[in-house]
Amino acid sequence: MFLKLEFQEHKLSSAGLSSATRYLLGILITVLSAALAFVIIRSEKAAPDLATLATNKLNLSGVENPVTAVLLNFRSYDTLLEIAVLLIVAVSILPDRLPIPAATAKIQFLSNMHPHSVNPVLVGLLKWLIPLAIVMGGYLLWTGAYTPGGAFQAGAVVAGAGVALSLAGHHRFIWQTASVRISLSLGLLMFVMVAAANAIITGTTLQYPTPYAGSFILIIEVAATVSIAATLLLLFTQLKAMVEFTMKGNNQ
Amino acid sequence: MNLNSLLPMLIVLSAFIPGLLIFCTGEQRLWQRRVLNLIGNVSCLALIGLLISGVYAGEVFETRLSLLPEMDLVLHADALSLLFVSLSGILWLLTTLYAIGYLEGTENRSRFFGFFSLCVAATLGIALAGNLITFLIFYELLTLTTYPLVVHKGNAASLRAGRIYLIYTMIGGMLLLAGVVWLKALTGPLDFTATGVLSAMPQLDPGHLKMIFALLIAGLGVKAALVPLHGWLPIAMAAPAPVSALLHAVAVVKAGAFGIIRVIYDVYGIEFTRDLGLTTILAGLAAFTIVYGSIRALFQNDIKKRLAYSTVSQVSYIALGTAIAGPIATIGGMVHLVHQGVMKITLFFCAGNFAETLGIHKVSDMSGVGRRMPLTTTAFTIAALGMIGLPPVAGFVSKWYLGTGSLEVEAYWVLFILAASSLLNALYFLPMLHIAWFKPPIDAWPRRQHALETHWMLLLPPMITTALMLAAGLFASLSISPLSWVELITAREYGRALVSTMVTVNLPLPQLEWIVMIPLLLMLGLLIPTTRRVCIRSAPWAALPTLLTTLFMSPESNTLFDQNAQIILLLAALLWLLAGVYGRDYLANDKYVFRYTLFFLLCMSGSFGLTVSQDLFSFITFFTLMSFAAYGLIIHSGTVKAMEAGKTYMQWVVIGEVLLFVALVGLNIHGGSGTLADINKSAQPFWVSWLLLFGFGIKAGLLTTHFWLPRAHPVAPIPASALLSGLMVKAGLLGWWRFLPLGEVRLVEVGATLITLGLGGTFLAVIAGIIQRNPKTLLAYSTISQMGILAAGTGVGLLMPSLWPTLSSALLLYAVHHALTKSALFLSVGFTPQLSPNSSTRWLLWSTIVMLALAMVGLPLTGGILAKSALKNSASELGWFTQLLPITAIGTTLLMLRFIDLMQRAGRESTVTTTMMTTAAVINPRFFAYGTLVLLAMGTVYIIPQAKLFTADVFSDHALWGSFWPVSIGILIYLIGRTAPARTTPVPENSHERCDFRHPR
Amino acid sequence: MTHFSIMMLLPMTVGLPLLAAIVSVIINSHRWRTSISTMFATIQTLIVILLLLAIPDADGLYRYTLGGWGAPLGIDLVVDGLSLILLLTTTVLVLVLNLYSIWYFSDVATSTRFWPLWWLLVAGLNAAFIAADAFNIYVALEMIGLAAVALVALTGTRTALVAALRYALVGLLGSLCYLLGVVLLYRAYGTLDLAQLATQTQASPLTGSALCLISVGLVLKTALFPLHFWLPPAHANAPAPVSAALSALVVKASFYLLMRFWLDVLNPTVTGITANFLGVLGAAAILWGSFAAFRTQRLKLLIAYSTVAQLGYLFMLFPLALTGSSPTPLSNAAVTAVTYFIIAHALAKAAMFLAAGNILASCGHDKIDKLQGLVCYQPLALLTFALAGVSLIGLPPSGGFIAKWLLLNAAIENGQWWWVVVMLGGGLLAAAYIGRVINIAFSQASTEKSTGPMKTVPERHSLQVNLAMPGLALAMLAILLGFNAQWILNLLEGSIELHLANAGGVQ
Amino acid sequence: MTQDLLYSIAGIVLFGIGLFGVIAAAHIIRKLIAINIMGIGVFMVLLATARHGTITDPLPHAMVLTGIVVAVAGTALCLWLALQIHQLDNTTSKDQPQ
Amino acid sequence: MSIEIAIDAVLAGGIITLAGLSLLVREMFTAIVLYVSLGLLVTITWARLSAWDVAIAEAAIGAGLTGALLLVAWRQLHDAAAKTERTNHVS
Repeated sequence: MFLKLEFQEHKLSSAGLSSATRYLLGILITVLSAALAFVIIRSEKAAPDLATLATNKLNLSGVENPVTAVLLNFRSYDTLLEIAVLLIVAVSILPDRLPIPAATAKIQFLSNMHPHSVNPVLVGLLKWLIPLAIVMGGYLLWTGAYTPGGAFQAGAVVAGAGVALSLAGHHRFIWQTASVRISLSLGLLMFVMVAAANAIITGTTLQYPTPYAGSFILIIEVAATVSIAATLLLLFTQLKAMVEFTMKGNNQ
Repeated sequence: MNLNSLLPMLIVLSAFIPGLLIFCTGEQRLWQRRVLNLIGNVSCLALIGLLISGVYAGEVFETRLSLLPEMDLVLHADALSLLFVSLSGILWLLTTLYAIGYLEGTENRSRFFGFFSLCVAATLGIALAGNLITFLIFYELLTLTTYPLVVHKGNAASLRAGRIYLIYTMIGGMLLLAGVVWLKALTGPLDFTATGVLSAMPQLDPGHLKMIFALLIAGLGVKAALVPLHGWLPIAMAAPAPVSALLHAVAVVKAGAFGIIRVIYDVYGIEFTRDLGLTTILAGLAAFTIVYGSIRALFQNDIKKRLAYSTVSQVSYIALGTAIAGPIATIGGMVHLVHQGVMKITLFFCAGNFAETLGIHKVSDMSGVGRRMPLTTTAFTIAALGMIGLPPVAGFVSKWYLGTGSLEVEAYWVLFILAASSLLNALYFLPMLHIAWFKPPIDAWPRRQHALETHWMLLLPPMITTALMLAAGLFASLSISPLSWVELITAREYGRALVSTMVTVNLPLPQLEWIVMIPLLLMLGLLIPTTRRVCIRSAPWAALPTLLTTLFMSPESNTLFDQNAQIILLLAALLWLLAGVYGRDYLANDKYVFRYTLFFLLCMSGSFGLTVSQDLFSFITFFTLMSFAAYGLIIHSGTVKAMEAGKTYMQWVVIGEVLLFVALVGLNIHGGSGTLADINKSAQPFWVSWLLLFGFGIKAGLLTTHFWLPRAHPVAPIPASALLSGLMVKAGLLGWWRFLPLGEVRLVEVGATLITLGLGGTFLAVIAGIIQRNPKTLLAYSTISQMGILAAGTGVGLLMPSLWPTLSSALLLYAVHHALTKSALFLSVGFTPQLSPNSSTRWLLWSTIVMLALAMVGLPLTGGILAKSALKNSASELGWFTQLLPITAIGTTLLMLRFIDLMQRAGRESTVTTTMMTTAAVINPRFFAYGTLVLLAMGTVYIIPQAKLFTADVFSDHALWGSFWPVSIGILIYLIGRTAPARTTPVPENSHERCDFRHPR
Repeated sequence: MTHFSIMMLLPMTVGLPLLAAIVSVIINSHRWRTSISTMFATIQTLIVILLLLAIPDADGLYRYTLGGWGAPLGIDLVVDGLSLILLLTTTVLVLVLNLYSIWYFSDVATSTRFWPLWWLLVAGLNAAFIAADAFNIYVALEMIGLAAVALVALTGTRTALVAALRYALVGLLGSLCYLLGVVLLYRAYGTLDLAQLATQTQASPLTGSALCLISVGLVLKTALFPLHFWLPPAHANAPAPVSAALSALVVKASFYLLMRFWLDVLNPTVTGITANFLGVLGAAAILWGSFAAFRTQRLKLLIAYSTVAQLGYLFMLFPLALTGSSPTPLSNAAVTAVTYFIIAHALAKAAMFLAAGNILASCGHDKIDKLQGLVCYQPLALLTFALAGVSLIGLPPSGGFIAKWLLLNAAIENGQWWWVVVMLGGGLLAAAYIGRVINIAFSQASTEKSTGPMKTVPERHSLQVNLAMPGLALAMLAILLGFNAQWILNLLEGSIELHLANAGGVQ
Repeated sequence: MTQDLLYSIAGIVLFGIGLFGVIAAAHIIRKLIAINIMGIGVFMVLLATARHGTITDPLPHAMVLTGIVVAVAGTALCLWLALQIHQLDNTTSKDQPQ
Repeated sequence: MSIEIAIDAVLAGGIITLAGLSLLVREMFTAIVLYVSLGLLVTITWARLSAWDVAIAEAAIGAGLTGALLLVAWRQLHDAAAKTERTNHVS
């Protein structure tokens, strides 16, 4: 099934499957899908007990947005593990070699570059875009407690700003610094800390003391936003950095 | 947890822990390793001793460790396990010793000894296993721990061996596992109990049980090397010698065999197994394996391979004995576990010694190794003879019990298997012995590096095991012997006390043991270089004490010892003494006088022993001893002719041994055991009589089984020929008299056959003898002729039991007469040079020869007439027989005349040195011995007590005439025949159809 | 207060590894990282042992309500004998592999990635073993899958990367199948809690489809026979401790979940035919995997194929436990057997991979044909390999033997003798491929073959005892497991039954 | 035909399309697209399930959010691996003289 | 209600078509672009299913970031492929 993997585009082959096999596969999948669809049509859907339950308990959760309540209170354990998943990817992609001397870094994780060609429009746009994105992120984070939005969305927006920054070619992120490692793991760290703190306070892990539920959730969300943003940015820049690295290698 | 529940575990650990520690020792830490080994060995043996004493006292030893619910690791000491445990413990010690010597200076010894100890630990575990699961665990552990030993050398052959070993044992293990799991699922925990677990569970489906049995036996059969699961064993020979020794003798194959015993007796229960009809199949398989293994062994030139196939064959005896399902056969099978172990380990030790010291790996390279490494070769010889099943080595005891046991349950076919196997064993072992002892070495041997023939550590273990197996055979009836122990086990397995013990060894007679011992002691003296010369000189005098004792012993003083026996013993002593004296002079300058003396003494011992023996076991032991030792005398000259003759002789001896073995087994089971006097001879079935007839007939030179005689007798040195023809052929006669129901039952067919063959031999031998050119060959034919008369006489006794009391005396007289005369005639051949026309002493010699010839034909005033008339009178009721007797005299006359003729011719042709012409040449011990014998031949018969019955008739006219006319007719015929030009070519001595088989090369 | 402390242990089995992962991300010193890891591994083992001691008081089943919400809304953690045994196996192996890795990953760059990923993998495993929520299992599976992929990629060679990529794709595909199944379940029953699902499930087309999808997903991750293609390269090309963990633990996690779904959660939907179908696939895996292991040229690949084969044995569970005349007692026997098998295989296989790692490190290659004389210069590694092999073949005395014994027993008692034949045949094949290696290892190093260009002269320095010991310890443990089966079985006794019984009780 | 059923069936179809793509496509990017399509299909069924007329179940929403993040993480990891392999291929092919 | 359903049906049909197309088109770049547009349609769908949180996340992460990642990766593979092809032509 996956015995053949290709990385070059110019071959339009099909995983080593003959056309007959492809047709058979197609028919098989069609039949199975149809059967599944049929089953879904014919079967009853369960009553929304859980939805009502969630709505009933929403006032205890410390937030007003039910999705956020589920994510960070009712089923916060899932989110904890999900952030761990992000950390996994971050750690495995995290580069271990410094592309340039760290001494040139202005901020700890950002260094200046002197690209050959600068797109002035983009640079101009960036000057507006980045603060806007950060404000936007903050807003999404804050509003997540009441209306749609939250750490993931906020992190994605912030990361988007970072992507734009790196696309502009002016700056380069340095992922080897301790601050990067901290910010990557900050979300998980805070989550685990909060869980531990809750265990001490309420006797049950991840059970926030009701009056402070909102605050705890906010703490987690802030930390998570940082981590998510850092991770997403890392993913993008690393893949892009690889392009540059390879291009350089090819040009030499 | 007290000591009783720890002891079995401790025994296993006593091998296991040293094994682990040895792994940790450095390669060069020789002494550390040795000490560890020794501590393990000694503590193991000590613990085993403790265990044995405890079990005797009736204590229960059991270590129980729970693995799973209803699945315990149980180490339990019962009688059966003790048997195997002590065997393993003792042989471990010896093998370790051997291995230390064997592996000196090689690599990876820590590994080797580590696994070695672990292997023994697994074996001990198998022995002590208290249920099938524990057994399985240790069984597999054994596979794993032996594998590194098999591949120890790391060359291509051992890797292949290891691979094949693993394939076989893994498959076996899986089958066993399947069986055990299945059984466990059906019945729950499977603790071994003496009468079987399953027999107490009637609700089980027999079909399932049969399939489980098949699985279990197939699994165990791999290690026990049952055909067709034996393939790994010969290939595993690539391992170092101590490993082979251990694999074959103790650990692996025995584990399989032991497992089969356990399954049949302690899991299924023997009677239950039999009821399921499983024993027959197993017995058939085992029987096939026995024969197949032997046949394959025949064609191996590699010593170790031959031994390996021998193991394949021999181990199945255990399975066979177990499967025959009678108590006696069980004893045979179980005791073979020990006996085969000791014997096979000896063989492998010796093979290892040959390989290690002299680089010998092939049978064909063993030429002359006996002279270079006499001790090792001796050990090898004894073990090989034991494997064939010759008494008194341990192997005989097992075979004896197997044979008897098979008769007990009327499985006659097993006897055929045993006979065939013994024959085949002889076929592949005896040539090896022959090559080792009697062939000259091919190349110069490597230089000696040790004071002894090899490293002492290599020599000591086989010596000890040889002593063990001899002891196990000789002292089988002692209460500490393996046999007694096995009898105890069997009694428990069958749930009842077994009264019958089959082998009672009453060493000849309490008072007469030394008669047998003196020659043997002298022989031992012969082996020591310092006393060798003295012993050679005094060899003949070993017979003197016997002579004197017999002479002055009153027969009535001992009821066991009848008059006939006394006379025969006297005769034997006389002949051995005189022939010995003659021979010492005759062979004074012979290169091989040492060897001659050795076999002479062995033969003497056997000859005395069989005469005075009081039970089956001793009889057959000494009979065998004599027969085999005579081989050395026959081939003494080392010429091609002698070798050929020796081969023929050996073939017939082996056939005879096998026939006799079967016959005596039959006699034993039907006639009871005990001393010869106690045996109920008349209860013997017909086939026993037939077997006895031909078995002893071979020795007695009976027509149709006589072929070896005219070839073997002439080629031996003259004194040996005299003994062979005079005395040793009489052993056959003695056998008939001892074991056939003479005077008790009328056996028409047997008797008639005996008469027919006897008389036929008498006449045909004359015809064959008369055309011979070699006087000794002629005399040999004469022996056949005369023995024919004796055989016919015995046949008459069978035909008419009422005649026997007198007939026996007559036959005795005839036998004594013939023995003396024929010996003297043979001795006379040695004086051929002095018969030349220009010799001054020729008249003296001629007169003695003529006297002897006259005595032979039975002319008046000689002993011959007494013998003949006695025979005629005692058989007077059988008219035609008495009519035929004079006609035999014609033949004898013809032969004697021809003999004189030949001697004359020989005397003429002989080249004579002047020193021989003088009278002084005659006045020497040789002539003295000869003269004495001549004198004795003339008159001794008359002084025998039995002669009184017949002396009156001798001097009657009728008798005189009756003795005279045949002689006259004989002379007439001879003179007529002599004038006719002799165109016929003589019957070659080997005219008979050759039934020899090739030496496997 | 006692209540509090014992309760806390359960979430700590996930929390601690996560904390360890975070610490090893943040700290940038090899020494600190390793010593903290060791400390965490030790604490984790202690926690599991404490849980083990506490479980009898809790009637064999233990539920922990995270966040205090309770099952349908919140997420619960659950532990019973079975999961506790798997937890224990995991922690013990983690402890040993942790020690091994300290010496194995001396390269700083690799070690920087290894330790966080390692601990995240452990957290995922523990999360999967104590999960009581279908969606939570999905996240845990993703954690395991992605961490495992990243760990495989640590080697950095092309083969390893391709293997990792393939593994990642399979993992994602499997997770999605699983997730769709969970979605269907949620659609039908409106809950994600396993215990609640167990009480509510009825045999319906939707549930059947869900079971199908879940099974396909999990089977894909467990690498059952026709879907095993990704496993050998991934397991064979990972660094030694990772290979060990993958074969010993990772595939077991998805199998454990499969077990839970088939025997417990979705049991009413299961039919004899489907159970037998899995059994047939398992049998095919045994035979094919063993055969492939026998044919392969590389040691680590051999061990990986051996894993494919050994996983086949696990699938014997389904026909043995779910078909037959009287399901309740039988299921217990088969479950016991398979659980024992999981432990035995985990220990043995981990030991084997560590031994192979040492061989690879000292020889510079792991071509089986060129391992002559291994017994002389790597005796400990070979001993480890052989001891582990003994257990894998199922020879007594070893954990593998007890496991196989129990399986065979279950099969015979069930009257399904055909599985007996397959299992015994598999044992023989295992003996064949292990014997092949050992046979070559025992042969003398061929000096006469040196006529050709000696490109692959192995650098035959003996590795430190440090590297040899963890593997040996595991192998010994695999053997010793055969001697002390009782207490593990006691723990297991009735765990599944209790789980079934208690499933309804929790609302 | 309700919205729920419509999107459920659409989700199943997407899942099928994605499955086909994963198996049948050879290129890694195409495979990843297919996997993401599968993911979208699953999410669609889940979100459709969340609709109960007026009431909307928040649980599936949270699950989908988690799923999306996991999917992007997996995709990123796969791409990263693919690029690494590619990089190795290029450097090795450059090293070897043609 | 029927209009609602019709919109949903069009949306679903569009999504399915885009999904099929993105797997069938020859050009990889087109496929990625199709996938990103698919993501946008899916965002709308999520909104229609009143899953606003998901819709935002899908737009930002599902379509946006995934698309960006795919494009970046594609560019690298494509450039390298073009390069090797060129070198092949030259040599």
